[in-house]
Amino acid sequence: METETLLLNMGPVHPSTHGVLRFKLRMDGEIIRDCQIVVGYLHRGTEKFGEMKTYLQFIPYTDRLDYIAAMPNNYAYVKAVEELAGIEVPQRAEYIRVLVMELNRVINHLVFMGSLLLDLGASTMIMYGFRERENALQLYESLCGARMTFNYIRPGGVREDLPDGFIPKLNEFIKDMEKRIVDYEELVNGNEIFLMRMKNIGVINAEEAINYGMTGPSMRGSGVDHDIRKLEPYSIYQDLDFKACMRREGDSYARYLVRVDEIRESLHILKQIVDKLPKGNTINQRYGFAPNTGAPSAVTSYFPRIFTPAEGEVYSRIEAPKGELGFFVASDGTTKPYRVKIRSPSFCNLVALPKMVLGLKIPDLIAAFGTIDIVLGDVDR
Amino acid sequence: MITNPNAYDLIIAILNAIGVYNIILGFFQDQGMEYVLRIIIVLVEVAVVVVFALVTVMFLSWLERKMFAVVQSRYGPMVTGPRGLFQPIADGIKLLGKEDIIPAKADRWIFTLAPFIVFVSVLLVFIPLPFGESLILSDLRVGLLYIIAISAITPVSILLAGWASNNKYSLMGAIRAVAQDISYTIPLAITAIAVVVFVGSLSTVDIVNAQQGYWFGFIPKWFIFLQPLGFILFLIACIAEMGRIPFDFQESEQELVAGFFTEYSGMKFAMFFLAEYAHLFAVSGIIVTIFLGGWTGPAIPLIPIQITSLIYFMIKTYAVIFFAMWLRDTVPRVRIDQLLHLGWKIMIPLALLNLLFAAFLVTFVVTAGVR
Amino acid sequence: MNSAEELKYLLPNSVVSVGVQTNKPQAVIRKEDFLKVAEKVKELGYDNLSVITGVDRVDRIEVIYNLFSYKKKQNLALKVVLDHRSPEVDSVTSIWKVADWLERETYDLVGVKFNGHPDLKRILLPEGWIGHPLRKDYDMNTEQFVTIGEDGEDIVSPDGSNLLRRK
Amino acid sequence: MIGIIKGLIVTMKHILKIGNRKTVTVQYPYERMKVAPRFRGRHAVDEDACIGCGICETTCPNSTITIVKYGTRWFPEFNLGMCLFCGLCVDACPMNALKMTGDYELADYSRESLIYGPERILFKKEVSK
Repeated sequence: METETLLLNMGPVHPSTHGVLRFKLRMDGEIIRDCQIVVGYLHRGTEKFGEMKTYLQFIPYTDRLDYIAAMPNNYAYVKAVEELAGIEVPQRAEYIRVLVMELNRVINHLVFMGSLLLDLGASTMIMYGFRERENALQLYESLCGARMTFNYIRPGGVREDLPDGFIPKLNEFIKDMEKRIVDYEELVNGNEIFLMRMKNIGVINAEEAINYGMTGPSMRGSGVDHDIRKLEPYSIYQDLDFKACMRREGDSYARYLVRVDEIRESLHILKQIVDKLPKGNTINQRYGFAPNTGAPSAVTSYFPRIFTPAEGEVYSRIEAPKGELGFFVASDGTTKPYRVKIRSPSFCNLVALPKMVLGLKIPDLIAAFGTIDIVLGDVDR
Repeated sequence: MITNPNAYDLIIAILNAIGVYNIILGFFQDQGMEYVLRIIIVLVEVAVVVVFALVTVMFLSWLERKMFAVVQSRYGPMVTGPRGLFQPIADGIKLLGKEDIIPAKADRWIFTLAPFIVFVSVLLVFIPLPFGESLILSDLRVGLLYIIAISAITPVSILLAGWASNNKYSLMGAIRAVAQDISYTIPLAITAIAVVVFVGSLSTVDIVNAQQGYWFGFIPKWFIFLQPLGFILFLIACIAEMGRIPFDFQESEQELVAGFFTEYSGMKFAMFFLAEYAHLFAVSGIIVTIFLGGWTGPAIPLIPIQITSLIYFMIKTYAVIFFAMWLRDTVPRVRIDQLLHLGWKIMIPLALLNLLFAAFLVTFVVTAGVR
Repeated sequence: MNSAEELKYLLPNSVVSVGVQTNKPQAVIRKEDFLKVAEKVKELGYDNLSVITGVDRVDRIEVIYNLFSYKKKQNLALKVVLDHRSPEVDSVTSIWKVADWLERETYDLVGVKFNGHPDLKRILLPEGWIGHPLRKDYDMNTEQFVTIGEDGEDIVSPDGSNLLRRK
Repeated sequence: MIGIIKGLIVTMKHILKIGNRKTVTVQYPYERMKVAPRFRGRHAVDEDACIGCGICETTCPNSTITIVKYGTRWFPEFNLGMCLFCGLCVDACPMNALKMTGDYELADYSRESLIYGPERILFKKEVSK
C-alpha cells in the first residue's frame, strides 16, 4: 500500500534530546526512513575564545565543553600545551590527575546510565545515579572548590594538593559504589523490558564504527578493543593495571554494558592510585609556589603571566569518558594560542547515529541515541 | 427477580433508621411529587461519588509522588500541609490560574470537548463498582459488560484530543492509544468472561457474592486462586488499559513529548490528569472486584458490615494501586510494536486457553463448590 | 622510517615534504593529489580519521588531517596548503565517513571548500551566516541576529529588526 | 519476568529503607549542605592587603573585574553576572588579598545588582593576638 511519509521535527526542545539537538525525521508511520541531525544550537565559539585568551585563561572554558565530565577536558588541553612547551610534570601531580579523571569517568557513566533509563521511561535509575554522583561531586568540591566546572589541572601540575581527609572519603566512595553497582545491575541489567528495548537495536559493526569515527565506549561496544589509554599510554596509565572493556554485539545493550564494566574498571584504577600515590610536589617548581600552609584557600599554583611556548603545532588526544578527546593547538610564539581545535567525542560519535537508526522506530532512535552518550556542550562547542 | 441492594436502598434504610424517611416521603407524597425525592436521593449519590473521586484523585497524585520520592531516596512534596498532603490542591489552584491556550490551527470544539469526555467516561465506570455491601450506585445486571463498554469510550476521546490538537506528536500518541486499547480490551474481556463462567452472572455484586466464604476453612474463595493465569493476564491488560508505565504509549514523554495532551494547558490539562488517576482507582477497583474478592473479608462484630466491607475494599484497592505505582517506579517502557505483539500473539491465545480451562473446571470439577 | 617517510617513499611526487607535528610524523601533500594520497593512506591501514583542522595563516590556509591506524598503532598527520582567496580541496567523505561532519565544520568555521562533499553546508552556525569566524580577518564587532522562519529554518540578519516579531 | 522481579525487590528495599538506602536529599532552603572550605563562591577582598594592582583584572578570562576607586584607595569590582568562578584571580593575586567565600546564593532581580562593588566584598582579616 502506498503511504505518505510524515516529516517529524524532533527538537531542539524535546525531553530526550539531552539538550538542544534537532532531528529531522522522515517517518513512514512509526518507522524512520530518513534521519538528519541538526546541531549548533549551543554553539558558543569556544575555539575562537581559544585564540583570544591566553593559555591559562582558556582552561576554564574547556570545563564548559563536556560539563558532565570536565576534568578530562581540562587535562586534554593542558596535555596539549605541555607537549607544545615541553613541560615536566611531577609524579604526584600525574597520580592526582588520573585520580580525578577516573573519578569523572565514574560520574559520567552514572549520568549515562541514569539518562538512558530515563529515556526509556524508567525514572528511578537517574536518581540513584545522581545520589552517588553527589558524593563524588562533594569530593571534587573539597578538592578544587567547584562541583562541575573544575579549572583544576594546570600546565605543570594541578592547582592544589589533595585536602585533608580526601583519601578516606574516596575509599568510602569506592566501597559504596561497589555495593551500589550490584543494585543497579539487579534493577536494570536483567530487566526483560530493558533487554527488549536494547538488544539488536542500533547495531553497527566494528568496521563501520571505525569508519564513522566512533571512539570510546560506543566503539568498544562494537567489538573494537581500542582504548587510547592502552594504545598511547599517557600520564601514568602504563603503570596501572586495567583492561579496555569490550563487547562484540555492537548493539545498544553492548554499548550500555561496556560502560557498566568501565565503572568497575575505573574503581579498580582508583584503588590502585590510592595505594600508590607518591609524596612530593603537585606542580612543576617553575609554575608554582611552594605550598602555603594553614589557610584553606592557600594557592599553590602560580602560572606565569607571560607564557610563550615555541612556535609549533600539536595534536594531543586522550581517552575521555565519551571517547577520543583531542586538542589541536598551534602556537605562534605569543602568549595566546594561534589556533585551538577541539576534536570532541560527542560530535564525531553522532555522525554514525543516522546509520544506526534507519528502518527502526522512534523509541529505538531514543534508545540508540541514549547509548551514544553525548553532551550538547561537547557537540556544539 | 431479586436485585441486590444498592446505595439507594441503603440511604432509605438509613433514613428509616433515623425515623425521618416516612415524614419526608409523606411530605413529597402530599405534593404528588414522589419522583422528586427519588431524583434528590440519586443526585446525592452522584455528588458523593464525584466528590469521592476528586478526593481520591488528589490523594493518589500525592501518593504517587511520595512513592516515587521514597523509592528514589528523596522526600517528595513536604511543604504544603502535613508532609505535603495538600500539594495536589496547590497544584490544582495553580492549574486553574494558568492561561487556557487553544492552538490557532486546532479544532476548537473537539479540542475543548475531549477532556470532558475522558473524565466523564472514567466517572461512569464508578456506577457498577461495589465499594461495599450494598454500597453500589446501581447493580446493573450487565455490570461487567457495561464496564468494558464504557472503557472503550476513553480511546475515542483520546483520539479526538489528539486529532483536534493538530500536532504530529498528539496524533501519534492518539493513534498509539487506540491501537493499544483495541488490542488489550480483547484479552481483558476474555479473562473477565472466564470469571463470569464461574459465577453465571455479569452483575458485579453477584461476582463478589460468589467469592464469599472459604475453602478448607482458610483459603478465601477468591477467583485469583482459581484463575491465577487469568489474574496475571487481567492485571497486565488493565495496566495497558490505564496507560501506565510500562505501557504508557499515549503519553510516552521521552518519545512524544506528552502524547495526546501535548497542546493542552490549564484546566483542560487538569481534566486529563484527573481522569488518569480516577481511571487508576476505578480499574484497581475492578481488579479487586473480579479477582480479589471485592469487599469480602472476615466480619468484625459490632461494626456494621457496610463499614467493614468498605474498609476491606479500600485496602485491597490500594494494594493494587500500590503495585501499579511500584511497577512504574521500576521498569522502563515497552516499545509500541512489542506491546501489540504481546497483546495479539501471546495474551489473546493465553486468555482463550484460560477460558477453556475455566470451562473445564466449571464442568467437571467445582460445579458444586463454587456456585 | 616513520609513517610520513614511508608515504614519501611510496608517493614521491605527491608528498611535498616530510616533517613533524610535535611528536607525530607529518607529510605535506600537494593539494591536486590529495584524494589519491588519502586513498593510498587508507590502503596503508590508517582507518581512523581523528580530526580535520583548518588553520588560517593569513597568507595561506592549511588543512591538517590527523590519522591513526588501529592495525599498525601509528600516527600520521597530513597537511595541505591552500590558497587563501579560494581554499579548495578534495573531500575525503568517500574514504572516511566521519569526514562528513568534520569537513562541514571546517567549511563552516574556516571557509575551506571541499570538492565532492555530498552535502556541504554550515553545521554549527545557521545557514546564511556572514563570514567564517575562525578566519583571522573575521570581523568580531559585527552583530548578527538569528531568527526562526515560517518553515523552522534559521534566518540570519545583520540587524535585530526581525527579532520578536509576531504575526 | 525474573529480571523484573529482581528490580522490584531493589525498589522495595528502598521503600523499606533496608541497608544504606536512606533518604539523601535535604530540605533546601530550610536545611543546607555544608560547603567545602575551598568552595569557590562570591569573592571577598581583604581590605588591608589589597593594593589595587589590577593583576586580577588582567588575569580574568571573562572581563569580570574592573578596578574602581573606593574612598581613597583602589579596589576590584566584580560583575558576577559574567563570572566563571574559575578562581584564576585568586591564584594570581600577589598579596593573597583575594579569596572566594562559600556564599553561593547570588541570584538577583537585575543585572546591575549582580555587580559587586567594594562595599559588598571588602572584609577585614581578624588579627589574632
